[in-house]
Amino acid sequence: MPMPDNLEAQGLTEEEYGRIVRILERDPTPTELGMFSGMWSEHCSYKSSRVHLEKLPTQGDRVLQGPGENAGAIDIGDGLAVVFKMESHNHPSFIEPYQGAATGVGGILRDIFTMGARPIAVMDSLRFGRPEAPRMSHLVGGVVAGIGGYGNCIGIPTVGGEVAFHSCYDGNILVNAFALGVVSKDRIFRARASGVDNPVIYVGSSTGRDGIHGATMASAAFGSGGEERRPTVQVGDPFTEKLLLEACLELMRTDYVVAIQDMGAAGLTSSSAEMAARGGVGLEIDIGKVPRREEGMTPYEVMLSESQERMLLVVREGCEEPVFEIFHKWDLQVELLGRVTGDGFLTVLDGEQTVARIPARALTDEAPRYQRPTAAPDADHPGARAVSLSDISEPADLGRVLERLVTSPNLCSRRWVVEQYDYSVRTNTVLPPGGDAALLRLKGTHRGLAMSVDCNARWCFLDPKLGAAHAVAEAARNLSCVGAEPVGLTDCLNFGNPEHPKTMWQFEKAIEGMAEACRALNIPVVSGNVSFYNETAGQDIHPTPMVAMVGVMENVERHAVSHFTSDGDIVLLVGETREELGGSEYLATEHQREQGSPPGLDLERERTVQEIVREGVRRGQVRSAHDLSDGGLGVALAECCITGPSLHGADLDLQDDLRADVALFSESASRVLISGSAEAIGHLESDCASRGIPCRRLGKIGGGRLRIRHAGSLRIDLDVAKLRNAWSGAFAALVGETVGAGEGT
Amino acid sequence: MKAEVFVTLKSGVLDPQGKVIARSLRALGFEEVRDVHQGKYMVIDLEGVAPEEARKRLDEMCQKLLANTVIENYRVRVEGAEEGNS
Amino acid sequence: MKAEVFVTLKSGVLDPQGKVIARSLRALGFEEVRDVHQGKYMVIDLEGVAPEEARKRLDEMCQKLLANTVIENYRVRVEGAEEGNS
Amino acid sequence: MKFAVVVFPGSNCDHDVYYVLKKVLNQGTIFVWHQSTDLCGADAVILPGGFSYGDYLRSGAVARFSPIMKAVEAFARKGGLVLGICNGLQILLESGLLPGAMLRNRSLKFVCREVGLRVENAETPFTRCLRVGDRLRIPVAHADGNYTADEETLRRLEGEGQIVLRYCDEEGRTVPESNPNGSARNIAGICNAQRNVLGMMPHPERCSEVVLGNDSGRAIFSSMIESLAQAAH
Ligand SMILES: Nc1ncnc2c1ncn2[C@@H]1O[C@H](COP(=O)(O)OP(=O)(O)O)[C@@H](O)[C@H]1O
Ligand SMILES: [Mg+2]
Repeated sequence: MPMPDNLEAQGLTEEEYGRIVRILERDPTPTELGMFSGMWSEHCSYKSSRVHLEKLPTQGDRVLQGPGENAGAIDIGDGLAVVFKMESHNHPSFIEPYQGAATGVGGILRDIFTMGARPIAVMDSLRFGRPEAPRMSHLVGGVVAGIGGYGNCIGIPTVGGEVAFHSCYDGNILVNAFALGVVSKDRIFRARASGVDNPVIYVGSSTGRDGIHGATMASAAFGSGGEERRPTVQVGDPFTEKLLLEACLELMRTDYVVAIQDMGAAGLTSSSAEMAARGGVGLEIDIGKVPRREEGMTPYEVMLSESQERMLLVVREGCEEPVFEIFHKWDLQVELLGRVTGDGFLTVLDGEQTVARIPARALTDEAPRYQRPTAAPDADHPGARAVSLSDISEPADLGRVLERLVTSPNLCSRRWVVEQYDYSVRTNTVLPPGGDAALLRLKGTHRGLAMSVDCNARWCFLDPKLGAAHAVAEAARNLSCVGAEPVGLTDCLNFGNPEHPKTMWQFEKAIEGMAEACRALNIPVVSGNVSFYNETAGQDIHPTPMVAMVGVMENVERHAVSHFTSDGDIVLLVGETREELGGSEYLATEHQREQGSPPGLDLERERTVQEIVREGVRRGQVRSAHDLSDGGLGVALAECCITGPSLHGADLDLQDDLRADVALFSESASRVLISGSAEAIGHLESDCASRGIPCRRLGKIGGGRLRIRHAGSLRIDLDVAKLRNAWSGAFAALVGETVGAGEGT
Repeated sequence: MKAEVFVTLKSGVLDPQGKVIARSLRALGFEEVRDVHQGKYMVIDLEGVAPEEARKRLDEMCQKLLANTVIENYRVRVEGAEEGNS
Repeated sequence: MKAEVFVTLKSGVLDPQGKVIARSLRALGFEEVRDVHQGKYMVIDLEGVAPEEARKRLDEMCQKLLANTVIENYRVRVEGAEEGNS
Repeated sequence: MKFAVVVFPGSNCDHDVYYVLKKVLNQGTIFVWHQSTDLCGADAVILPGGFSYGDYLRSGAVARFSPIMKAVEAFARKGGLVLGICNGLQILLESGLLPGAMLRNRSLKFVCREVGLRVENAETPFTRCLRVGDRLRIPVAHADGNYTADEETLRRLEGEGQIVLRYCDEEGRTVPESNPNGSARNIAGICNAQRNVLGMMPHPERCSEVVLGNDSGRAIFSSMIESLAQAAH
């Protein structure tokens, strides 16, 4: 077969084709070419990112499983492990927001339970374009409903996440889903086939033409007849996934399973090739036995379908019957596809006929790797344009500014989103969405498990290295605020087109920043995902390296909330505010500027501040702790007053020489706002003093107004009830909804 | 004037609801059921438009709101107008 | 053989979906919309039954499962049989 | 005392109720699989929340035909205690053990939120530890909780004291603003005329422990335990 003319549609270069021919020592069949195309795609092979990802620290005392399996695993004591990972479903969600987001949740959950862990939490990190951009309110509504639709139905709580809006996502939204499960640490399953002659088994939904590479399907080479052959949107079936989850966990309590992997991207091809390659064996499967939903599917289509809710297993020889029985009990389809072989080849039969025969490792380990060219930004990049206070006039009415910030798209209440998610099912949720980090209790222990996902993409755009380091620091700070010690993270690195040297530069720098912060804070990266090609019409998104971090605490009852709880308590600001308006929400919202360097980050200080906060919480001296991030001190104070179940006012004095707007809205890092009794605050002050961390008493909680003085004059004086109403209704208005009776409490 | 809109999944799109309904019908003893496709049915009251005009307007409504044309087909029937498909 | 089932809410039962759809259609400029009733539409493939028999069986299916007769009406159409209502 | 928690395909609050009954309240508790045809001698039955059969077609519509439901119906007819929570209530409605039906929430969206509930009848086996007018805070999490019935049924429910719980605000007023789903007369929970079958949309099992920040749901289970203990005497 000469070089096919549809190579480009397959996403392969001529060079890569040459490599395939060298590996096979012949021309590939159409099915084989499709399999290479799927496996060597950026999404499956990480060909542009791998050389950089190797710089991330992945080791640690608690690490049971680092990157390379379906998900990472961390030892949390008491014989238990947590298994977690995050993944993107950006492009499908832009096409069909409900199903795209729903299947994103479904996919990440399968990654968790294939490891033998019972999923207990989901988080979602979302980026949308400007609310007024075309289709945007439809996308927001659809994505949120889709995440809820899947997670709620399968009964796994969505306990946290993020939503932000920026014009760079107008044509390319981001939908990242995180899931976490718990498992006995000696019952972790892996996707490593072994044991020649062991049976290979298919379970779950039938295979249809869902999600097959569109351009390829349209090409003439595979066309025949006039039936509808367009790739179809993947539709999620959370009910079937719930059955699959329960059946798999039931099966994993036996000792029949040798290896198990879900069918994600590149479907049957990736699951079979990866299981074989990891185990250093071969697999022989007959796709004639694959349950199908549609007629006339070609081997190519069956091998590359991305139909959801399917798994591939290798079980011990002779155990077929009890294995089948478990799946039948749960009303699931199960088929014997073939056997493990000793030859290292992935051999695909269609009945009698061999349609593909490829060394399994050629599809995985031998995929190309590229050191793509990088290019630093131009000299006039906004990140290089320093912010000068003389260009920024100080607003007279800072109260109005604070109101506008608190009701702005990026800072207003996420209640509209969060209430569509079941966050309390499974009865582990101690701190629901709304605080700095979600907190779950772990049944059967006293432990608590905290999690948070963070990324300030504006900062990453202005300075990818510093911005990515901040993402790690902020996620850790969020965990520390509730009292948990960070133990590991997963990431989802959303970037533009890797063939643009500027994108690759951003990627390289972001990895450096993350790696540096992870090392300094001693937090390993145990899993992750890269999503490139987030661009429309040549315009790349802001680099958005999402960081989802997990923390543990010994005693879940010793935690802090993020909002004020008690009138009369003292408010203490730990950390130092500097003149750092670069990349701030204030600068963007009030002054329409997106420029300057993000705040500096002293990782040593960051670690110390976090330790002080954690220790304070552990000693029970901290009633509330809130991390300062977007919107700075002003917004954090407002949040402390209005986000709790009861409203609180406060009387405060900034006691700061900085200009008032800087003192209020600078986003300097490593700061935490704490409240507690006078005595408790005294202890914290001495902790700070002895460890060289600046801190300052701002005032007292009480009354119905938030009053903030600066340099002797009252600069902010707001009714907290009014502020809360404005804050809590703003999101519905963004998506074009009015709050009706009964929906507004 | 009364109009009817029928929305169904495109062929090839997974229909989890239809699957469950078919299975439970069979479990209830209706073994003759081979397959079920679940769709939506809307009855729309219109006023002040002529049938042929209404037909066009309904088509627009389906495109814009009533059907998700990425995964669904629709069919419209207006009293006194010819039937039309997506 | 193909059969169609239409399930609609009984008159007098509040139809939250229909109301919201009507409101959104008007907001999109379709002012001619007076009212929308949202229902279900099922297409059922049958085999091995004659049309009139199928008609009866479908009636049973609706009574038992496909419609909740506390709040819903149904209508059945079978290729080659007369139409029937609940 | 033995509680049976029925597990339908798609139930997802089964473990939550089990945990409260067994680990928090130390009651004998078993799971009963939907294919089973008897209740293994249970003294009370819980139909848990979740999405039985994905809530496809209508919530509860398919589950009501599960083999176990015949046993549940017989048990209820003989006066056995049956508590349906959320999807459990939807199954009770579909199977005719309680009157009325569920519509989609008025907002058309899933709603997960802690709501206020007013106790309207404390003379049921499920509320005997409470008093009329007591206010509970219990989470709801559902898309189809908009209870409806014809006027006559509603009047009868009201007249016979079968409305057990209503959504209310912080002052205990059952106003529209406190209704999370649009249900008729702010109904959150109803029982049958004999008082031995209760269905409620809110999830008491999610707020029965102090560590979760709220244990006001425990009163429902404690009431059941007390009623059973008394009946055993
Ligand atoms: N998409 C979402 N899904 C679930 N929870 C969310 C989502 N977006 C925001 N939240 C929750 O709202 C709260 C505020 O979010 P955010 O402003 O990002 O917090 P922070 O700045 O402390 O990281 C957090 O508790 C977060 O988990
Ligand atoms: Mg954040």
